[in-house]
Amino acid sequence: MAVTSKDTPLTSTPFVLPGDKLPPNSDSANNRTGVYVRDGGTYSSICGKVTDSKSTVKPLVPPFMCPEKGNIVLCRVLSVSQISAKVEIISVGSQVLKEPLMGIIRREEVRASEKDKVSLFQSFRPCDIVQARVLGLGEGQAYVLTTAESELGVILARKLCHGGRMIPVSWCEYQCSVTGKREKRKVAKVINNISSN
Amino acid sequence: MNIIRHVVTMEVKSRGIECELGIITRADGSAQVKQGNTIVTCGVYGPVEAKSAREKVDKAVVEVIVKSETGLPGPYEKELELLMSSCCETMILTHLHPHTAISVSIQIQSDNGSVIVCMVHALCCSLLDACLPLKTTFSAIKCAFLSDGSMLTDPTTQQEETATSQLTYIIDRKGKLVASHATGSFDTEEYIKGLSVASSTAVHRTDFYRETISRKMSRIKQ
Amino acid sequence: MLTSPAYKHVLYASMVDSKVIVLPGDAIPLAVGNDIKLGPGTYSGGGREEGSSVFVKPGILRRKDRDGSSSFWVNTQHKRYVPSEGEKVIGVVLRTGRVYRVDIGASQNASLPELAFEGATKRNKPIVQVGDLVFGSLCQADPDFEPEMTCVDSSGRASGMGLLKKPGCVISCTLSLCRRLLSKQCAVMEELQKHYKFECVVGLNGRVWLSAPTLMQTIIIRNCIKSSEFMSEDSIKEMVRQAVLT
Amino acid sequence: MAGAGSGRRNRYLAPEATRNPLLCLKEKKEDNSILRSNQLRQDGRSCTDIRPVSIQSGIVSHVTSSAYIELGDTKVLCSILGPRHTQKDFNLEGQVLCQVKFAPFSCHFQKPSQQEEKFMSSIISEAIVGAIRTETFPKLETLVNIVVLENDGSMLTAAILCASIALATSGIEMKDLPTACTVSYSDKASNIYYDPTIAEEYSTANENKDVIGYKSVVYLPLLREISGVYQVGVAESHSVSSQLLEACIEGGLRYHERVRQYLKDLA
Amino acid sequence: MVLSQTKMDLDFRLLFPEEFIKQILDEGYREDGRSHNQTRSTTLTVGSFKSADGSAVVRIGGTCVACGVKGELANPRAISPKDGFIVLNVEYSLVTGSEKLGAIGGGEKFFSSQSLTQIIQDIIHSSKFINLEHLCIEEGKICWSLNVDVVVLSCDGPVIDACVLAAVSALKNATLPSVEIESEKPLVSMATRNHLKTGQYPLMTSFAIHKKEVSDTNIGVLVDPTDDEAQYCTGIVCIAVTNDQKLTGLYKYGGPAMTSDDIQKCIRKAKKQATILVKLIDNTMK
Amino acid sequence: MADRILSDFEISYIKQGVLADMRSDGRSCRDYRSFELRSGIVSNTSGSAEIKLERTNILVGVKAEIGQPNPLNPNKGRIEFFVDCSALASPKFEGRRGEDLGRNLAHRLSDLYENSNCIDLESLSIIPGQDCWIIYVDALVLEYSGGVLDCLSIAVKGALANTKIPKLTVIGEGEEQEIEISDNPFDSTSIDTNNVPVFVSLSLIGNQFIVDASHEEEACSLCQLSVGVNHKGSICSILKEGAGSFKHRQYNEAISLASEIGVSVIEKITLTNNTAPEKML
Repeated sequence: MAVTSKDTPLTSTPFVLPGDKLPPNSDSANNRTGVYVRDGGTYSSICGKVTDSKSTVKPLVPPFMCPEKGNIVLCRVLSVSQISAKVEIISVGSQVLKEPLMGIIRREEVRASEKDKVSLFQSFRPCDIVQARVLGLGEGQAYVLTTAESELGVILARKLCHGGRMIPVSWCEYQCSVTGKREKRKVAKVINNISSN
Repeated sequence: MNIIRHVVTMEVKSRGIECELGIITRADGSAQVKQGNTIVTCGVYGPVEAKSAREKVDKAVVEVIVKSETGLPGPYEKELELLMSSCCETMILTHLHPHTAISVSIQIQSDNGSVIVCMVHALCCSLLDACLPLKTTFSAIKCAFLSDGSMLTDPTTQQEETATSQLTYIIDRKGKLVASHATGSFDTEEYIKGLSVASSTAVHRTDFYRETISRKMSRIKQ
Repeated sequence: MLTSPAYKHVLYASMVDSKVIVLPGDAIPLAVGNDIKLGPGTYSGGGREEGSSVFVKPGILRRKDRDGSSSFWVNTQHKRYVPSEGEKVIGVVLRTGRVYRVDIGASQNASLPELAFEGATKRNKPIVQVGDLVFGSLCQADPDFEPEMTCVDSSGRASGMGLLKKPGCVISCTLSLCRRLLSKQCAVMEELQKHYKFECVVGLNGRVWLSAPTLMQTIIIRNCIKSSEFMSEDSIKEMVRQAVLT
Repeated sequence: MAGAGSGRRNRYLAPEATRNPLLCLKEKKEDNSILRSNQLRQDGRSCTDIRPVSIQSGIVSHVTSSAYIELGDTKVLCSILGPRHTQKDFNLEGQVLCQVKFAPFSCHFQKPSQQEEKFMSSIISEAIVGAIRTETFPKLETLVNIVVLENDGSMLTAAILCASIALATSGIEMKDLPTACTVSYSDKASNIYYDPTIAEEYSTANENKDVIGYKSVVYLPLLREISGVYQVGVAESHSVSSQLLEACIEGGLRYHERVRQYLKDLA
Repeated sequence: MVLSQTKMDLDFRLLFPEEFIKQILDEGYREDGRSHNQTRSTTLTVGSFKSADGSAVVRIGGTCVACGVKGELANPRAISPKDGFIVLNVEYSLVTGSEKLGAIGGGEKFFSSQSLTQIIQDIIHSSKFINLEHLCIEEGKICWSLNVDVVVLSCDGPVIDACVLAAVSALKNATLPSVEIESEKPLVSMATRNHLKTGQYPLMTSFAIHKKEVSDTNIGVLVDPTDDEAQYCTGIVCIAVTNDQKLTGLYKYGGPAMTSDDIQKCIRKAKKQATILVKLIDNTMK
Repeated sequence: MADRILSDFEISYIKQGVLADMRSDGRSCRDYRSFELRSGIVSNTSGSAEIKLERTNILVGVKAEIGQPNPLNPNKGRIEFFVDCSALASPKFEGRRGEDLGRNLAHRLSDLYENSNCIDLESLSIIPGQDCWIIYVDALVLEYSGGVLDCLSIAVKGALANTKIPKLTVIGEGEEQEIEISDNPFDSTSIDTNNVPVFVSLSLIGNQFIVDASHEEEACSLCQLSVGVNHKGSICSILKEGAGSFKHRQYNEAISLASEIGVSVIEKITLTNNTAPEKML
C-alpha cells in the first residue's frame, strides 16, 4: 500500500540535492559546510557537484556561514558611545554577507593592555573599517566582537569629504594626507603582503 | 510686525509675496508665506535625535511632512514631500550634522494656485530662520502656458485649469535649475522660455530674503 | 567677487559697525586681507585652495582686523544649540546611574560622569535626582559622538559649576541674547544690579537661571531680560526704571 | 484624474458599487464538465498529466535569491531575504517567516481576502520550515516572500516549488527540498485530476457537478515524510483520502525530478 | 583575513561604495561597462496574464514591472456623467524586499509607491492618453472603471520608466467586452471584445546627474542609472515624452543645479530614447 | 494554540506515556475526554449551546437575520462565523494574539461548512438574488485547556440543531415583494444538521498520533492534524498545522482513527441533544 519509492542509492550522478545521501567520510570535523549527519547516514544539505573524493560537495551557491566564535570579521563602525561601539558586519572570513549583520564592541574588549583606561572616542569613529574577532553570540540582537589583538582594530580610517587619505602613523594615530590633522584610533597592524587566510 | 510687500515689476507679474518669520514658537525655524490667497506655513525642527531605524551614519536625514487643507495625506501630498525633501537634501549641508534628523512640516492653509511656489518660499524662509547651514538660498516660480501660446506667471487656480501646461521651476540664487515639476503638454522652447523668466527673478527673490532677514535682525539693536 | 550683483549696494571698505546682512551662498571677500580666519557661519568647502569658502548662515556680518589678518563670522539669531567644546551650559538631568544623561537642548543628550563634580569620590558623591539643574562645561563635543559634560575645571575646582540647588527659575531665550548677557557692558544686567541683589547663571545653550530673594523681583528681572533683546541701550534703562517702580 | 478623485489613503480607491462583468454575463457557459468525450480534459491533458513547468531563477535584484515558476497559466514569483536581524525577541533557533500576497489582477473573480492570504502563508511556512536546517542561522530570521501573479489552479503547488527552488539557490542549508502536488477528485474518487486548473478545482462558485473537492500535499521526497496536507470537499472514506495522498505523492515526485533537472542545468 | 594590497580593489567596492562609484563615473566609465549614454536592453511582453483584461510585463536590465488592467462596471459621478474612471495604483510588491536594514547604502527606494502613483497618473492624464468619455457605456447610468494596477517586482534602476511603459502597453493591450443595457441591468457578452481608443502615449526616461569633481560647472548625466548609481548620484531627472515628440512631464529632484543647456541636452537624449521605445511598442503590439 | 512552556523532563515524561499508550490522565491514545453539551441556555438568540470538556468551556450563540446573499451564488443563504477568545481563557489571549487565534478558528469553521455543503443553504434563501437568511454564529471561548477546535465544532453543531428560524410568507411578486414574519414563536422551522461534520484533532507526539490532546500534550506535540468527519464517517476536511512532518503510514492510521472517533462523537451529541429538556429561560 505504501508507495515503494526507490530507496535513493549512493548518488551515481555527480549532481546532489539537499537530502541526497553521501558516502560516509572519515573527517567529519568540518561537518559544517554543506553536510549533515542524520541517524547514521551523512547527507548533503546544499545543492552542488560532488567532488572527486566523494566526501565534500562543491556548492552551487556558497552556503551561508553564520559568524562563529573565533571568526575574523570585517565591519564598519556605525555609532560610538561611551560604553560600546555599534558596528555593521560586512563579511565573515572570506564570505561577503549579502545583508550586513549587527555587532557590538564593548569598552573592555578594545585593547588587551590597561583595559579600563580605554576611551572609545579615541579608538573608533563612525564609517571606519574595523577588523575584529567574534567573541560569542551575545544575548541581544548583536554579536559580541573584540579587537584586543594587535592585528585587529581600524584598518581603513574613514574617507574625509575632501578626499584626503588617512595614513596610519603610529599604533594609536592616523594622519590625514591633505590637512595633516592627526586623529587618534586603535590602529591594526596591517601586514600588507599576507593574503587572506 | 510690519510685513513688506515685495512686488516684482518687469513683465513677471506675480501676486507679491508676504512672509512672516517665527510664526511657530516651539519650532527652531518657522515661516508663513502668503502669495495672493495661497497661504503656506512651514516649521523646521533643527538637528534633532534621529530614530535609529532611519538614522544615517555620515549625514543628517531630512523628513518632510506635507499636509493639505482637508483630509488625510494621499499620493498627491506624498509627491510634494518627495520634491521638498530632495530640495532640502541638496541645499542643506547635511554632513555637518551626522546621526541627526531635520524634520520639516509644511501645512497648506489655503490653495489658490501655484501652491508649490509658495511651499518652496516658506521652506527657504524657515530654513533661514532656523539658521541651518545652506549652500545657497533658493526660490521658485510657476509659468502656465495657455492654448494661444501666451504665458502666465504665478497663475491662480482658475488660470491653471485653462492652461495647457504648468511648469514649476525651483532655482538657486544664480538662476540655475535646482528642481522642476512640469506637467501638461509643452515643448522644449516653452520650457526654456519659462526657465529664462525664472532665472531672471532669482535676484529679486534673493533681495526679498535679504529684506526678511534684515527685518528679523533689525529688531535687535547691536 | 565684489562686482557680483549681490553687493551692488554694499560699501565693503568700512563695515565694522554698519549692518551688512549676509545670506547663505554669499562669497567671502578674499580680496581685502591677506590671510583670512573664518569663524562660525562660514564653510570652506573642505579645505580646497581656490577658496570656495562661502557664508552658509544668514545673519549680520561681523569682521575684526587684528595685525593684518581679518576674521569674518556671522551673528545669527537661532534657538537650536549646537554643542561646541568648552562652552558652559545649563542642563536638566534625565536619567541617573553611573553616567548621568543631561538634556542640554542639543540634538543628543550629554553624558555627565558621576565623579565629574568637585571633590566627588567613590564614597561621597553629590546626590542627583532626575530633573535637577546642572551647570557645567562641555569637555567633548564632536558631531560624530555624544557630547560629554563635566562640572570641574582643569584644576579640579568647581569655579561656579555644579548643581543649581537654590530655588530659582530658568528662562529659555535665543543664543545671541545669552551671549549679550555675558558680554561685559551689558546694559540690562548693569541696570538690574543697581536695584536688586540677585543671582544669575547664563548658559550658552539659551538657558538662563535666575534666583532672587522674593518672587516679585524674580518676575521683574525675568521680564526685563526677555524684553531687552529688542531694545536699544537707553530704552533698556528707561524700561528697567519703570519696572522697578511698580 | 477627474474620475477617481484625490486618494485619501496611500492608494486611489475605485468608485463604490462596482460590479464584476463576469457576474452579469449574457450567454451562460453550457458545458462545464471536466472531461471531454475521449477521456481528455478541456486543455487536452489526460487525467494524470501535469501542465508544462517553466522555471527561472535570479530575477529579483538586491535580494538573497529569487525564483519564478509557471505551471501552465499559474505564475508565482518568490524571493528569499537571507538570514538577517530580527526585531522579534531572542530565540536561539533560526526563524522562517513566509508571506503570500496575490497581485490585484491575479484572480478572475475576487482577490482572496487578507485572512485567506494569511491562512495560505501559515500552510506554506509550516510545510517549508521542517526542511530547513534552522540551527545554522541562530538568532536570525529568513523571510520567504511569495507573490502570485496569476492563479489558474494548484496555486499551493506552485508556491511550494517556487520557494524550494529559491531556497536551494540562496545558500541556506536544507535537510530536503520540499515538493508538492494538488489533485482534484470526483465522487468516490472515481477519477482523479492531477494539477487541476481553476475551472477543474472545486469551489462553491462554479457549479461543475463532477468535481467535489481537491487535496494538496507537501512531501519531503528524500526524507520520505509528509510536511503539509490540505484537503477540501467530502471524501467517502479514509481509504479514499489515502488513495488521494498516493496520487499527490506520485505527482510530487514528478515535480521533484523536474526541479532536480533545472538545478542540474543551472550548475 | 588581513587586507592585502591585491584584495584592496575588490574590497574598495565593498567598503566604500560611494567613493568607488564616484571615481568610476568621473573617469567616464560605468560599473557594468556601459557608456554614459547607453541604456540597458528593454524587453516588453504583452497579454501574459489571462485573468486580466490587459496586461504587460516590462524588464529594463534588473528592473521588472508587471501591470494588469481589469475593467469593472460602475455608475458615473453626477458631476461628470459622461466620464468613466481610470484608477491607477503603483505598489512595490513584497518580493522586492523593500524594507532593508543596514545604515549605509540601505536599499530604501527614492520613489515611494504613492509618489510613483501620483506622477504616473499626472503624466497619463496630461498627455490625454485615454479620453474618459470613451469609457462611458450609457451616460449617467453605467460606465467602465478600469483598475490599472502596476506591481514592481524587482527594482534595480529606473523604476518609473518601467512603470510608465508597463501601464501604457497594458492599456493599449486591454480589450473590454461589449455591454448592452436591458431593463436597467447591464448584460456583458464576452464574444466581441474591442480595444480602447488611445491617443498620444507618454514614455519616460530618467537620468542620474552628478557633479564632475574636475570642474564643478559641467554636469555628468547618466542615462538609465542602476539602483547603486542612482543612490550615490545626488539628483534624478525624469523626462516624459509622448510618441509624437512633445514633452508631457519634466521632473527634476535635487542634485547639482543645471543650466538650461544641460536641460536641453537631457531633453534631446530623452526624445531619442522615446523613439526607440515607440519602435519597441509597435512591434510587440502587432 | 496558546503555547505553554514545558521543561524537557515534562516533554520526555509525556512522550514515554504516549509510547506506553497510557497518558497522564489515564486515557489511552484513542480515548476522547467526556464532554457535556447543553443547548438552549441563552434566551435572546435563535439557538445556543455550551460545551464543557474537562476544563475547556465554550459558549455558542446563533442569530438568524435577513440580509443580502453573496453575489457569487445569489440563490443561497449564508453562514458567518465569529470566534472571540476572551482574555478570561488565558493571559496569552489579550490583544492581537487572541484576535489572530479567533480569526483562524473562524476561518477554519467557515472553510469546513462552506466546502462540505453540509447545510442545505437553498432552503435559507427567501427571494433569490435579493433577500436570504444569514446565520450569524458567535462563539466565545471562556476557558482553555486544549482541544478548542473540536469543542468549537461540537458546540456549533449543537447550537445549529437548537436554532429556530421563524416562518415567513412572501406577499406580492415582481419587483416589490414584501416579507411578513409570523410572530407566533412556536411555528418555526429548524435547520437539518444531521450531516454537519465535527472536527477531530490529532496531535503527533514522538511518532504516534493521539486524540484530543490536553493543554500540556498540545504544547509538546510536533504537529496537529485537524480532520472534519461527518456522521457517515466520511472525511470532509483535513489540515496539518505545526512544523513537524510524519510518515505515510502514520498518516493513514491517523485518518482512519479520526473517522471512527468522529462517528462516536457525533452519536454522543445526538444522544445528549434529544434527551436534554428544552430549557425555556
